[in-house]
Amino acid sequence: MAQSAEAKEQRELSELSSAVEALIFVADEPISTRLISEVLEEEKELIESVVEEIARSYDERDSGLQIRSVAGGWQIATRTELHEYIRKFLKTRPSAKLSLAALETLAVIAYKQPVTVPEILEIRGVQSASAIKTLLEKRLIVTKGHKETVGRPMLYGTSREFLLHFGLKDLSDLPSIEDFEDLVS
Amino acid sequence: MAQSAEAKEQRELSELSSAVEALIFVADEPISTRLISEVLEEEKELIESVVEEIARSYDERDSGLQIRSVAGGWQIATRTELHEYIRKFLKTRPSAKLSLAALETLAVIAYKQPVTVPEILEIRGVQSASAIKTLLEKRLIVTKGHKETVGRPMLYGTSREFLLHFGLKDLSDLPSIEDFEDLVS
Amino acid sequence: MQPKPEQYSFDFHKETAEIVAESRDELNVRLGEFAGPLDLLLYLIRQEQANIFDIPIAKITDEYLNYIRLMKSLDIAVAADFLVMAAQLIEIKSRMLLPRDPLAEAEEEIEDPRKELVDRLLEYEKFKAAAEMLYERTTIEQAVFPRGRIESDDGNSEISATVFDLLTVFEKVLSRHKEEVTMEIQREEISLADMIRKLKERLKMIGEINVGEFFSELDSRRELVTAFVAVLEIVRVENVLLVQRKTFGNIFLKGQKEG
Repeated sequence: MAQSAEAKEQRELSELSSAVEALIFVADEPISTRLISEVLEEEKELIESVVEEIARSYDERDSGLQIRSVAGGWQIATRTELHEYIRKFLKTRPSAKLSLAALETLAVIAYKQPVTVPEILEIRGVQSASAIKTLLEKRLIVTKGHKETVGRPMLYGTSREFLLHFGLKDLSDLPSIEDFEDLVS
Repeated sequence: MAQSAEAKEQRELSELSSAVEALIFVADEPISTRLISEVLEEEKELIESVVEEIARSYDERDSGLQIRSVAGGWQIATRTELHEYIRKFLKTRPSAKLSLAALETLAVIAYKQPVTVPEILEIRGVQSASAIKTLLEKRLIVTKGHKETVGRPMLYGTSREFLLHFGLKDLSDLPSIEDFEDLVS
Repeated sequence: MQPKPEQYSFDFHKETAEIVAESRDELNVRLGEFAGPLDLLLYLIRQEQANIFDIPIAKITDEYLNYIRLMKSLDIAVAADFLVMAAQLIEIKSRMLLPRDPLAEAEEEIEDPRKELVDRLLEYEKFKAAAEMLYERTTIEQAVFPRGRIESDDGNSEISATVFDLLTVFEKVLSRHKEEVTMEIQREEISLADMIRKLKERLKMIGEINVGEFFSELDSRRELVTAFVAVLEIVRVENVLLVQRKTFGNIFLKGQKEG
């Protein structure tokens, strides 16, 4: 009896694991632990450990795929070291990267958000208008309301797209800005 | 010596297997053995056996996914027995996403609220009935009583959900065109 | 005013800038790669192998000004921000040359005129390093691919919009609306006299006009009203008949033979 109950639990865990894997695969964007737990009606903690177990099994069996945590959710994606084969097949080239000005502006926004245009100017020492426009168009940044000072300037912050684009779990995944001090001088 | 050659072969086989799995994964359509063998520059027979090996490993580890042979090619898909979970997920998929028509209608409502259907028609120049229905269903807009004119048409405005979704504190947080004036130039 | 195009790829690992270049074009590109005056200053300081906490301000200022002159001689638009920095450098340089106040206490700490600039450079350099980190992350991210399309993706060609999208879409709708309105106004400028003239010219050319078809060529209500009045007027004043050959059939305007 006890054995069969255990067997049942075992079976259920493996079914749960299959369902979790299938949901991560089907979702067209990173899917959060919360959403998986809602759909499968299971505790978030359990889901979390199941996902981690699946991710580990991907690593162990030398899969071409990986389960990664990005933009607050889970995603199945190919492994970096296979990019040449995939590019060859998809016939794509790495897409145009952001300009230095845009990257600097984005770095300031990422670390200082919510931040206004004059504040960005203060740090970069140069107008950033066209960089901000590019970043808005690429949806890497979003407006975050107005700052309650003279002129009510627009506030900017990073978007979910930003996390996706740079493969970050969340904003706390960014290295601390103070860590870059060591590199200076 | 012999052992190291064998180890090398082993490594290569596992890399080949990863690459095959990754290619099947990124392909939009079922990918044929021939195409895989062309991209990876390997014999078709070898690719065939590698794919079969991968498919077997999916089955053995109770994965939520399977490798299927369909329409003359290989495809990764979820297991049929999980379709209920998947259907449930697809239904709850938080559709923050909007068609262009719905987005246009939402923009007009956001900036002109409270506003009636004829007024939206006047501005957009196209019927917006189905877009309004979608927006009501997604709870991005709500009715705001009747306008006291002929026919007492319904007035629409944005909802609390709308503010949450776009990360706005209140409606005064909505940017105006003046806010982006500096960016245009 | 922006001296650099926004969308070209940039290699952080390449030496950022070199004044010596083979051709004018090459020089142009390299000069344009400075993200701003602070970036240029950092580069010059590094070139001099100077300590950032003890910048040889006279030398750096001269080199900075040389750079600006070079950019101008090559017709590269020098952003105002570069000129602002030039003025600041000159100001610091002159303050450094001022003799110390002999009445001041020897021990009294006098703030170094360079301090503010150094603080800005240090702060800026952190973000420059952060930008480099972002750049490296993109390189890694571009090597990771999501799955291909599957069936359940179908019918999901929708946009996840931001507030910026909301505004730009609204602006687009408004300008489309404005265009329509102006077009309408232009068309509506046709007067009753013009409309009558138009009808008469066409009658002269083709003998008879299908009134229904003529009306359907018109777009606005006001134009329709004008045309309707014009038809009535032409029948009343001119030698023209309205003809309907059968009940509910087409109505024609028909010119009559003189006399």
